[in-house]
Amino acid sequence: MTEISVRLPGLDLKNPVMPASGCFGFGKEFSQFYDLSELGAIIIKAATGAKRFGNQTPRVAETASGMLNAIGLQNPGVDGIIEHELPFLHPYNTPIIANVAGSTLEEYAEVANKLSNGSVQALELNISCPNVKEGGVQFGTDPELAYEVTQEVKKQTDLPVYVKLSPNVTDIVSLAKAVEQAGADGLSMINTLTGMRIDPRSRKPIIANQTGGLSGPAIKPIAIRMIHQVYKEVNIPIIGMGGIETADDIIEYLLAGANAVAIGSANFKNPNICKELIEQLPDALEKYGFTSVQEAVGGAHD
Amino acid sequence: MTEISVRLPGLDLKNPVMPASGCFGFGKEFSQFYDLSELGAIIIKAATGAKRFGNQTPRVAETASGMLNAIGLQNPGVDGIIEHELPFLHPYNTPIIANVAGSTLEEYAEVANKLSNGSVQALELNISCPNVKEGGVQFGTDPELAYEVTQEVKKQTDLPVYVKLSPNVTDIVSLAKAVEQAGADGLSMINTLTGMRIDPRSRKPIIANQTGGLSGPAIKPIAIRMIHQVYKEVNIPIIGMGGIETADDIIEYLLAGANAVAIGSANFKNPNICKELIEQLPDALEKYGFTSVQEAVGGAHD
Amino acid sequence: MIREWMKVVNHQQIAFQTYLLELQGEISTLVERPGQFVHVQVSDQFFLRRPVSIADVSPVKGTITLLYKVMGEGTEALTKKAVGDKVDIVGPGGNGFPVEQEKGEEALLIGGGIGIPPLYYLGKQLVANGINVKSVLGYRSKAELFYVEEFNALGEVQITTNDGSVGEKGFVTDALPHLESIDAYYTCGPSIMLKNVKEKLDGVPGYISIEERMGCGIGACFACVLETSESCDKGYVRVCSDGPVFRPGEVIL
Amino acid sequence: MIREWMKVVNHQQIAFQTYLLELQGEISTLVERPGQFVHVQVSDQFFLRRPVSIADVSPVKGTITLLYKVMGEGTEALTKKAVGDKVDIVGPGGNGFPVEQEKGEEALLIGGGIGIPPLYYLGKQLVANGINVKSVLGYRSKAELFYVEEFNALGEVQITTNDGSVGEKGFVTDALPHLESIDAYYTCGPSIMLKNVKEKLDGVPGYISIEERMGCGIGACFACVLETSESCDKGYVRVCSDGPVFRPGEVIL
Ligand SMILES: Cc1cc2nc3c(=O)[nH]c(=O)nc-3n(C[C@H](O)[C@H](O)[C@H](O)COP(=O)(O)OP(=O)(O)OC[C@H]3O[C@@H](n4cnc5c(N)ncnc54)[C@H](O)[C@@H]3O)c2cc1C
Ligand SMILES: Cc1cc2nc3c(=O)[nH]c(=O)nc-3n(C[C@H](O)[C@H](O)[C@H](O)COP(=O)(O)OP(=O)(O)OC[C@H]3O[C@@H](n4cnc5c(N)ncnc54)[C@H](O)[C@@H]3O)c2cc1C
Ligand SMILES: Cc1cc2nc3c(=O)[nH]c(=O)nc-3n(C[C@H](O)[C@H](O)[C@H](O)COP(=O)(O)O)c2cc1C
Ligand SMILES: Cc1cc2nc3c(=O)[nH]c(=O)nc-3n(C[C@H](O)[C@H](O)[C@H](O)COP(=O)(O)O)c2cc1C
Ligand code: FES
Ligand code: FES
Repeated sequence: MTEISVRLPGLDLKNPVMPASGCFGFGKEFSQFYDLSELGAIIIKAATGAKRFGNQTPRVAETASGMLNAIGLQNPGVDGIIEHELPFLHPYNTPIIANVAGSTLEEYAEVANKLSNGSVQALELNISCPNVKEGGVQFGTDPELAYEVTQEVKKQTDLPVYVKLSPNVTDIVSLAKAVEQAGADGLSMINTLTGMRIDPRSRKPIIANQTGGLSGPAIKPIAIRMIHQVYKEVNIPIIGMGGIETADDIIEYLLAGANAVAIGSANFKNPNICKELIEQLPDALEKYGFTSVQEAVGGAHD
Repeated sequence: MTEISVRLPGLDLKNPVMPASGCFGFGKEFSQFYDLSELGAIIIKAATGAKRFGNQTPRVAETASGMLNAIGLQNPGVDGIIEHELPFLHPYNTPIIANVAGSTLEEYAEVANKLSNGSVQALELNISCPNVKEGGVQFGTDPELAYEVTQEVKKQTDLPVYVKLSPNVTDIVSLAKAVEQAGADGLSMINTLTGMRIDPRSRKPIIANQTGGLSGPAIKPIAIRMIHQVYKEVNIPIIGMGGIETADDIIEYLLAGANAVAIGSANFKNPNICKELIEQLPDALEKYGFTSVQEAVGGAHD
Repeated sequence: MIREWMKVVNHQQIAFQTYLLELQGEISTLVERPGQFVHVQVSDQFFLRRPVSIADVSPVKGTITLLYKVMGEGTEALTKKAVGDKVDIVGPGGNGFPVEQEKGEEALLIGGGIGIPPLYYLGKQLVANGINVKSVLGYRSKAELFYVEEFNALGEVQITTNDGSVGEKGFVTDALPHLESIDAYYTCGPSIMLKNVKEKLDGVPGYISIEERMGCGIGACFACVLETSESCDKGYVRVCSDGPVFRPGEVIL
Repeated sequence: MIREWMKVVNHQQIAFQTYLLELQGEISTLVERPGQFVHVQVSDQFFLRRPVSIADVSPVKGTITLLYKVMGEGTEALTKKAVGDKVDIVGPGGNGFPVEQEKGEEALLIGGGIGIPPLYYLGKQLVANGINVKSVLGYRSKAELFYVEEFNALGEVQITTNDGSVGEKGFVTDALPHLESIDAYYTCGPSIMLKNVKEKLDGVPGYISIEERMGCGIGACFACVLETSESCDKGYVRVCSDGPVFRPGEVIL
């Protein structure tokens, strides 16, 4: 029997597979396709203090083996999420991880604080959204700011805090170490890379916001490299993501050093992807000689 | 008649298409496929002071819409290149751009100096090679070092110097501005993004060097974004590259702000690619309503 | 909504760059309203699915019919599917047109180009419910005409073409019938057309089907969001799941 | 060397996960030596080409024959090509085996698994030149045997299998004939086999064909480089263009 359950700080996961933030809404739509209780966990769409409409459309564009998005953190606001969205998920037997976003330290603190009322099991601190004009990504590219916001959020909550790192940096390790020192319980890696596509007909960027975040298999080698780098330097677990589409991809992430994984834009291609990968994972682990997920974690390091 | 000739500092190009450094060797192999005089220019494989063997194999791996490489600057050394490789190219009616690499300021200076003996028409300063243990990429991630090495190389040569930027940075604009201030005549953007692939069977990175540089269409949106960002902030021309495979791709680069383009790993897929794109470019420009390459440059900016 | 590999049972060119694709599978039994769409995965080479309206449903054959125009690489690659091939489809998606008019009322269908397809299945249902259907169909030129016969079978049809090569020269808005007789209109086409139709038919009850670039196509990613015009509580709607059909007053075009 | 869309004229499975693919085109007229390879673009979904040895050439039919084994996604996708399809090929690449032995001499071919194919075309040419050919062919098991008949037609054949299901149990190095009679050997197979063969046949003139991951496949990218053992001036060779065939003393295995 291949053991696929995983224990992370504050989270007992029946398997290491969860949908990534922003690619699964608040779960309702995907519940038409399968029972959400099958998921290791659910990471919900980013929450901000007040409700946000987000950017103009078009908000998505296709790229080679990937896509750009610039949703712009559209969400009903943390109160709206707690009141209207989370009750739908509570009956399911799967932990909820809330993605916390903001433009200021105060907003992050407020959102984290409000979500710590028992409605979710963990926080994912989004200091890496490239698609909003202010806040978000600055916190994720400067180790000092990253330290500060992590520390502040930790003060506001008893929940485990996973800090989601931006790949748009020169030195991912210094970011990871800064948030570890600030008390992060884990890392989420990686958010999207900032990209652009231009339509030769209109002579304009396809995305109304001009730039968008690149996701999909195109970025997988970058995510694997960053996780491999960071794994050696920190002592907190990593939730890995970026372009996962197959059970072999999951094993590549585990070997690089991820303890669990999130599936993002692949949910758009195949709405059943999370469920299917969970089903395929035990056989894939066995094929490569592993008896558990844990055994594969960090296996590519000497 | 669509005008595809392009004037860059020190370079009169009959068209804006050239093979990218490291993807075309020193031209000999591709001369079996077509007449190299058709090329806008040729950027040759990196030159270092002494000859280098490079990294262990495997040195390449396939990725989704791209590849990783970690050649490790294998080359016969600057003297060997001048003596044994360049004479083959001289009879062709196309400018040669030499890619200058090194581990120290002194090595860069030496290589630039030696190449300024009339054997090439321009230098491309490679401060962005992610595949060597020391030197190379540090110069490309720290604006002060980038400034220093550019200034030093400019002192050594009368040739125009195009500085090749690394995309593995938080702030590409500050790098671009630093080298512009140091006297760079132009920019080359972008080099590869550092990535990794792990083989689940061997449980090891596929590339012997562990990490490699990601190239191909996967990185095109990142290159386009960076060129679009930098174009607004500098007053020197840009040679754009990263994942170009079609004439439409070239137009996307021009619109973002590139004045000319280089074709890298696509040469491996289709050894005739540069020639074919040069043939297709006039029609593509016309299709989108341009009468010259110059007219399209920066067209995606308001 | 399900994901299914549907079988191609008919695929043919019906006009300039315009194709009819008939697909067999369970999704055909799940269609609830005209104006719904399916999300088509053209091949592994494309990262995003393509939304295409359901133009007709055959409960007998267990098929849906799509009418699509080649607009770029995805629809170009779609033309390569052969009868017998399986195509990866998610659907049916969205809330379509309501078919709630009273027997004997007059309905006006206004379609532009590749916005025409969903109106066909709608028209069939309206006629089946005893509603009188008139259609105004706009095409670029004679070569692009399709489904004119089919619409003729539903009721009176007025054609416009941009170049006047057939029917009236101009736009659909130049050829609208006497409006006094119309109880409701239903429209789909390029956004500039929708805007003009909305203005011209101000006051007449109507339904507008809107296109927007999509990510998930099921309401989860917020890619396809439109601002709502009135004091709608949420301030936005998702084209893929709240639409693609909206009331003219509901959204800002 | 050229790039060409070659036509599939024969494609069949010949053993467990092993296929014969016969391709028609101009490249067949450009092959200079056995041991050369072609670089196969399986489809747009793969960024890199796959090197595959030329196992045979038919000047009459204008074809080359490839024998390949499914080892991963690329070769798996290659099995889907149907007769009549066109495949994007660059070739012929590399320097193959020399065919310079004297009439009447003895040649020993030593092939392991999917290293066997290039030895077939080599054997044919050696025999045509009046050289006596013996072959030792190693396979994993009986199910994986291919081209045994064909090699039998060239001369004496000794088979080994890892599991002993046919021929001698063990490796090719366990079944080498009396070496006194051998004037030269030619080998291709997994690198561990090449290493053992090289040691065991130390002193006998030989030629070794080597595999390495490739980028360009034409000598321009330095992906496939091997360190040379002797005081070779350059210090390295490129498998794709200087090889894939080397003298045993030339390179470090
Ligand atoms: C609800 C809905 C129903 C539709 N019904 C039909 C139909 O019945 N027949 C038909 O021919 N077309 C229909 N379309 C338009 C169709 O989706 C686009 O023409 C198609 O996606 C173009 O894909 P492409 O790869 O050929 O073009 P490209 O321009 O290469 O596509 C690039 C990307 O942009 C998206 N895109 C481009 N144009 C549109 C568009 N107009 N709407 C949404 N996304 C777009 C593509 O899906 C893809 O992700 C519909 C669109 C929507 C939103
Ligand atoms: C000169 C030469 C001649 C060859 N001749 C034959 C032949 O006649 N028949 C045959 O079946 N195989 C031959 N091979 C091996 C063949 O190239 C690989 O089996 C094939 O590339 C595997 O591709 P894949 O996509 O199935 O495997 P994957 O493992 O998915 O391939 C991933 C990447 O690794 C490369 N790769 C994997 N294995 C090898 C290998 N052994 N050598 C080089 N690159 C590799 C692939 O080309 C691809 O770029 C030869 C290799 C070389 C270098
Ligand atoms: C449409 C879309 C919306 C996203 N929204 C968020 C978000 O709200 N918060 C966040 O932390 N990440 C967001 N992401 C990033 C994903 O969670 C994930 O980190 C990234 O897409 C890489 O994974 P993938 O390649 O599997 O998609 C979004 C991604 C996409 C494609
Ligand atoms: C095999 C290989 C070798 C390369 N060697 C060099 C090099 O020596 N110097 C350099 O500046 N860039 C080198 N590059 C980077 C390319 O010049 C180019 O910047 C990059 O590959 C992006 O372009 P592409 O996507 O078209 O390949 C190399 C790239 C590849 C794939
Ligand atoms: S496309 Fe995802 S919400 Fe509409
Ligand atoms: S594969 Fe490029 S040099 Fe051999």
